[in-house]
Amino acid sequence: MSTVAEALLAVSNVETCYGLSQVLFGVTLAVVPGETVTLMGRNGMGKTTTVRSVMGLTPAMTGSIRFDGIEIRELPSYRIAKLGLGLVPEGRQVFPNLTTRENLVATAANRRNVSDPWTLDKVCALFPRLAERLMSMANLLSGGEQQMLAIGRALMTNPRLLILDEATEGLAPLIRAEIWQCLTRLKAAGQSILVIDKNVQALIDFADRHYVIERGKVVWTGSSRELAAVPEVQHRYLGI
Amino acid sequence: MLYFIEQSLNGVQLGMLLFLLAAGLTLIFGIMDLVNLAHGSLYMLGAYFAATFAAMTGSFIAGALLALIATLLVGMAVEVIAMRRLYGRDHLDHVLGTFGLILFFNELVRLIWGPAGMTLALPSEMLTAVQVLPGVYFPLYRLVIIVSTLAVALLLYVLVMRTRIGMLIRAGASNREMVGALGINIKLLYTLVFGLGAVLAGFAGLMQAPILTVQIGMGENILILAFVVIIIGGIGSIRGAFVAAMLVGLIDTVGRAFLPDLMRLFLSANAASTAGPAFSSMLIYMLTAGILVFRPEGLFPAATR
Amino acid sequence: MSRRFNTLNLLIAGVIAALALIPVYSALSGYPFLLSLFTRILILAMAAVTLNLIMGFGGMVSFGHAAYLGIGGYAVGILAKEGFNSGFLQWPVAVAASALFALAIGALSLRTRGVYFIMITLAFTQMIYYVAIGLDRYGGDDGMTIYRRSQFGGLINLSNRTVFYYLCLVLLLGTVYLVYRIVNSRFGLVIQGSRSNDRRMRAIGFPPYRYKLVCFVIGGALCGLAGALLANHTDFISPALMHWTRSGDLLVMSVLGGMGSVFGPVIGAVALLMLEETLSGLTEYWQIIIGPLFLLVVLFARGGIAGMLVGEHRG
Amino acid sequence: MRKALLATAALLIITASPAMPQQKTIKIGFISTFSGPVAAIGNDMRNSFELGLDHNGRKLGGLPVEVIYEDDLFKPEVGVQKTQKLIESDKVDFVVGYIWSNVLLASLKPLVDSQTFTIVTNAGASQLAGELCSPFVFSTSWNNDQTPQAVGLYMNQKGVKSAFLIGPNYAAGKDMLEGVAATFKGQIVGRELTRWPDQLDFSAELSKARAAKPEAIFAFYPGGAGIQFITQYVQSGLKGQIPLYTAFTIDELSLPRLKDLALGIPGAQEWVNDLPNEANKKFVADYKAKYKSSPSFYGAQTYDAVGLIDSALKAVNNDMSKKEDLRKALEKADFKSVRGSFKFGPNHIPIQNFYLQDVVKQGDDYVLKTVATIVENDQDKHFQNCHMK
Repeated sequence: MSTVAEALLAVSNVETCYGLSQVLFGVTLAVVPGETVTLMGRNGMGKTTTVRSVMGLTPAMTGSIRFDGIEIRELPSYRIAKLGLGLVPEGRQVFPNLTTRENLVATAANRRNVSDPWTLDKVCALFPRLAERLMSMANLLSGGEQQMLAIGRALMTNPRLLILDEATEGLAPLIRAEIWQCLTRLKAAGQSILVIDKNVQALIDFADRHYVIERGKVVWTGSSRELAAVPEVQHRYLGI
Repeated sequence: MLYFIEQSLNGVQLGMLLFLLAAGLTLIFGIMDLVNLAHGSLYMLGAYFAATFAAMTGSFIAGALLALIATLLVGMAVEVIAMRRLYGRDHLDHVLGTFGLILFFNELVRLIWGPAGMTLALPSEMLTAVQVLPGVYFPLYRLVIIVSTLAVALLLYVLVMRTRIGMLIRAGASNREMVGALGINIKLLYTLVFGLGAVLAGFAGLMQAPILTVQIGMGENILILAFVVIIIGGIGSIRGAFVAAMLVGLIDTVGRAFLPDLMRLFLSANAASTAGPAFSSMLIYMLTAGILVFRPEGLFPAATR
Repeated sequence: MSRRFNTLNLLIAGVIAALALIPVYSALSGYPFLLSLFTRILILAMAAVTLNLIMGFGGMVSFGHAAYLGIGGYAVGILAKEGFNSGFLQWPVAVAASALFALAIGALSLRTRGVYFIMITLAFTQMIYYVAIGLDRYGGDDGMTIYRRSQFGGLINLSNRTVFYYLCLVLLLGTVYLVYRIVNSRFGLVIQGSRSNDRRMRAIGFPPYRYKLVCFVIGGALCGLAGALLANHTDFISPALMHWTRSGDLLVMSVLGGMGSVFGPVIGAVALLMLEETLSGLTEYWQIIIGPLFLLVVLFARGGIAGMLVGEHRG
Repeated sequence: MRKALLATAALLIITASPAMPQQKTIKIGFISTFSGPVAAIGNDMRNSFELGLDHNGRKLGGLPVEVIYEDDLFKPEVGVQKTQKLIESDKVDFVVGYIWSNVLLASLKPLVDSQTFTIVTNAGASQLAGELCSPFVFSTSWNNDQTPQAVGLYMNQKGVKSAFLIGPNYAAGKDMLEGVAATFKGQIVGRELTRWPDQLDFSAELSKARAAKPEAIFAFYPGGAGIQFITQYVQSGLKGQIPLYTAFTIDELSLPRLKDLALGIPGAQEWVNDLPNEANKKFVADYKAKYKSSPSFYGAQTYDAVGLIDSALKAVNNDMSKKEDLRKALEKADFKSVRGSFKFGPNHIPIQNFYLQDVVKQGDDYVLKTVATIVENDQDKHFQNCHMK
């Protein structure tokens, strides 16, 4: 477990409720700059709730969430995003009434004036299929294209940590492979990523460290190699 | 025939005024799903500010600009103090809350400017008629209203369709939470949108001030027409508001001009003059009911929801 | 449970007792204006109760309920002008005309949803408002004086202010009781059911459109009766009876009183109109206080006065 | 439990206002319009009434006076409500005022039913002079169609052959257009009634007038509406082409804002500020001294009401209960009117002269001047259908 000090994102025993029903019962995880971490678990275990708590969409009740050393649990989601968290939400949620180009440009920003910021061309280079669809309305894009658009839109804010919630959910295998390929290229470029997904095998090849969550608590954590060596964890918590 | 053209021009001028009001209303409703009855009060305030500042500075233009700024500030203040708490509530709460605001603003204006009302004198060069076509005279000032409103309509179109603020406004309309999660202060954006709506209403008020007297409650009748326009046009659609505003403006004015003569065929002179204008007003509400029955979401239902 | 209901029932009993004593009090204190003020309160309370049947229980926010006050009033006024002064004819015509108008606009309006419904009811009321303005024979925009109140052949003498007051009180309580019975009948339960979940109601076999329309017509018809009373009270009718701000007042009375309870709007009407009377006595600018008050009621008093007392708010 | 008792108690307290103390003053209820574009008329009437009381030592018939001013907000339904309040709640001895015919007609029933003596200082509804005349209601102004009839006579004298009539669609508006049509010999090529009071945009009607190509236009728009009409009349370029005749539109209240727009537009009136009698000179001079502006006919008619009430009260030495004697005293009307001679017809409507007035520029301010007397001792033509003979 890397020490909390130089972690980019440090979540410690966070509890979150929807109205009266509690979902998270003390989640703790961390992401070190440049590292790719995954958060795995069966449906309804609190994966998306964890993301929503980190992004301030469903504020956590207790516990601490620190990003780059700053406590962000109480901040509104736009202030959290400004600090450098790029969200690719579950269900993609592109803006249907804007064109693809507008989706990318509308919320783009280079708040920490990074030397080589993301531009329209760089995103199109990463996702060539988007290049041809720049002028069409987002709701006319296919599922895969919308997923790429959602990722591109997050990248255009030049985030320090990219969070992908079920980024390959419901996509055809060919498209899914293309997405993994792009993510690998991002990882190679040094982008720190937190991925929430289900296909364990792809994640083992791709990510550095993993957290497994069960009924709102982290029940296992370790490197890819350690995860590969414990099939019973995969079976018991991930239903493989 | 020339007479018909002259009346249609009058109709277009009323349509322009209605568009200014309706654009503000449909923008606020489309983006923030907020029914704002106090929109008429902002129209009234625009007129009062213009009359006051024009008197102070002695120039119509300066008065108008200062009035727009003042209306913007008032609009944003109203959003922060009152409207912000109404988001997400059901429409009955909006209707009642903003109905209370109408009473408040009417009384506030009476307290500040007194009950008598004001007039906004036009600069002397505006006091002539222009021969638009051979034999067709049209007051210059009304042409100024048509032209300036077209300019505002263009500006609004460019703002919403071509600028980043416009993209954010449309994005906010379809997924407010997501815009926030991408680093945009959506609360501030809403204050700006409400302020923009207020400016549009204020502009309509100050443009209409020289033709009508500036008085308390002047916004209320025109407000109902503006609501009719956004309902016919389809809530949230600025294009719909423009088309519907022209439609309503023409029907009301042409109706008011020709119906009394039409009715004179089978009614006495006095009865016709009473029934004529009343019937032309009714025409608009029949049109509204008719359209809503067949297109329950208006002519151009906004695609966002 | 019993403690909370006890409070509201006690307030209802208190209000009814107070209203019953008003004529006595007004005669003793030599202040006749009080009697005509409270007669108007009773009539408008009746209108608010009928609106609450449609809105509070039926979930249909009609922003044009004052149309029926106008139609009821004009029915009495027009018949009086044409020489028919008998109340036995005027009042049934007032109720029937209102019911017909409610049926016509209800059938059309109920095809729309949400804010479109609010706006289309407003549009229809503006339409009948301009019809009234167009009626040159009945005074058009200037309105028309009614020289003889509805005659009931010596049975009830409406010109006697006290008799008229108690008639209004009886009719108000009758309306409240009728609405109470409707709301708690099977028909009422279907209406309330379709308010919360239209699809669910259709799924179990009830056509909510038809039930809602019947409820809309009943509300309109009863309010027509209130319109007839109002015309007799003011001896004068004008299009202003159905101006859209009158519909707004009825909405406020319903919400202020508490939409959840049948008697709520009566409390709302008494509270609002008493407040208006006392405030306008204090300052000429009383609307500066009433305006923001509506906003506060909407923001904080969710259940209205009745709601607060029953503790629905704290529930 | 506690909360319920509290609410009921509060209800009773609100209604427990003190009973009216009976002290000996003359209570006057004054109904006029103090808001909207016509507020200037209401203020002129109030100023003149106060000036009349000042000239009378704030007394009527030797008793101190209490005046309650009520704003009818320009609406008949509000006017009737305020009238009922003055009669039942304030229990006034006299009701004075009423600018608008429609507000007066709406308020007539409560006034007559309660047998309250009323002095109408402007509204000239024909019904008041005819079938609805009442022993308790007196007018110090005129009947609506007397003035336009004078304008019709004047247009005949000027040899106008055809005219287009425009006016607001309410009781007085229709009476005015009827009045001109009654005496005007030429052909009426058009008659337009505009929605009142909210429609102040006359572009449609002015275009129609231009299309009809009449020799003259007659218009009646009181107060702020008059300013709007004349401004738009000039704006549409009609001023040079078709002459305009008016009644009750150009007066001392609208003149300061119309300025040279009003030049060359004649009108008729039963009172003009330069009438050569003592009472008028004192009224106009003191009014200008106190209020820094000149009074209009609305004010003059209201000022006369003070003299009328004072003379009647003195005749019955303030005994309000003798209604019959008070009525006879009011009918005698022996007070010095600003119009010079003043006498009532059997229907309590004055019989008086009508003068032609024109706008003249004196230095840099604009004044109304009496040019000629159009008709003398003119009586309204409705008095036959009044039951009082």
